[in-house]
Amino acid sequence: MKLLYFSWLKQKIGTGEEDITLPGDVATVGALVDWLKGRGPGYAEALADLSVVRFAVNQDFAGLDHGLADGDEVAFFPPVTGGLW
Amino acid sequence: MKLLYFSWLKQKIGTGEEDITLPGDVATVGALVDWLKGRGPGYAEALADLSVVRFAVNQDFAGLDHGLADGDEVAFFPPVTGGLW
Amino acid sequence: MIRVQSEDFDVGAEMAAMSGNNIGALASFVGLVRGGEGGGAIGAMTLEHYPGMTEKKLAEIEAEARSRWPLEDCLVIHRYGRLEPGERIVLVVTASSHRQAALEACAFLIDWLKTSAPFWKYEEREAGGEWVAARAEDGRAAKKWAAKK
Amino acid sequence: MIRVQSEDFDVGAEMAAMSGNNIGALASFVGLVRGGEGGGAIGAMTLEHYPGMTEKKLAEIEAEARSRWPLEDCLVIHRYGRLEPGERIVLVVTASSHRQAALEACAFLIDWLKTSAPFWKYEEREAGGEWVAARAEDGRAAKKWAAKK
Repeated sequence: MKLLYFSWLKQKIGTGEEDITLPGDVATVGALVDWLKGRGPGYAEALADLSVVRFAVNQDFAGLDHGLADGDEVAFFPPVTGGLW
Repeated sequence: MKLLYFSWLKQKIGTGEEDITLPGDVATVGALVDWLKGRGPGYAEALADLSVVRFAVNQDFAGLDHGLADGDEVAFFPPVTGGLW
Repeated sequence: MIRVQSEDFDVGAEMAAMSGNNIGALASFVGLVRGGEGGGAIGAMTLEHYPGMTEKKLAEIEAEARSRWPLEDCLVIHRYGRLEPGERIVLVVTASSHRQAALEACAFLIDWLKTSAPFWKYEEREAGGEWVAARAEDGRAAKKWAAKK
Repeated sequence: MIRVQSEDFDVGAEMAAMSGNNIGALASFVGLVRGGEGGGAIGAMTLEHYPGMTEKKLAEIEAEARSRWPLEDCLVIHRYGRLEPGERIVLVVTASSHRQAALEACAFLIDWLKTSAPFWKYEEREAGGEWVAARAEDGRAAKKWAAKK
């Protein structure tokens, strides 16, 4: 499974992209978030306040209860900035 | 006094511009129209239906009762076409 | 700025030339001579105007737009003379720090130009040319701005 | 058509390349990096995006615009990467036989791009850079189109 991090999530986690093998008991985006938070302080900090984090599964917006399968592309990013010009 | 004719008024009258000396008893646009209609069939035809003729005195829209002075520029034209594109 | 000219204009160059200290939004509109609908051949047209009065009226409407919206810059170019299908007729460019001001001022100017710009259209047809009569229904769009005043 | 690119674009060339059999109206909008207000020095910014998803979202909104208005052609270009004040960020061009369709579709796309385009902005400041948080108030303009649907 490919994981992507953008903006300050990438900065805090220290990488923009990584490949993982989805653990057997991680079936949703929410469960994946919990599992990632246990991987280190950067993840824990980046994912501490989920009100400022958005998720996409296979390039479509997804909620915490969205189901996952190995081979999915899951992305984590802040709300879009808006007002760029 | 300079008189200008545009679009089909120019076509019917046969000229786009002429200089005249304002007759002493012609004090308004309406009186000028009546005087012009007596100058020939082209004028009479062009000015027969005033609902499709607009007037400008010194490049501002004017009504039939607008006053005239020698030296004014008076223009006769149809309503603007609109919907050009 | 307003210009009434027979020559074509360069949209990109005109937009690039807009000046202001804080332009965040540039809106533009180009009106073109339409091609034939349903395959009917449409000939060229010729636009006549009243030199002097046309410039005066365009300058008035530009001033009106600048008074209603906070524009950094504003340009209106209208062509006259003979124009073939596909050719550009009119250009409006508005520059502002805010998109809403640029978009609204552009739409306001376009509505006025479409309905009230002092031009007369002569259409070339197979059976000879013809001066085109005014379109009464075009007044509505311009009137909506009067109501908003 | 949509394009997500780091290179600048040529507004005039893009408008000239719009194709259709009956284009009478071309509306465009360019969003630029604003300069400083009140003389404050503003540094450059960097736009990050999600390659693949950004294109997908832009293509969706373009399809939405084409379904709502009778457009002959439609183009959206959005840049990413480092941009300095005065540089172009985004271009929308809409082509229609009618001015109203072109103007409304352009405003619709611009409102969406301003509020919902998937980009994240990193601002260069004197004390180091900073990721800019989302602006909550920007959602309103995009919502008005949902109500009109």
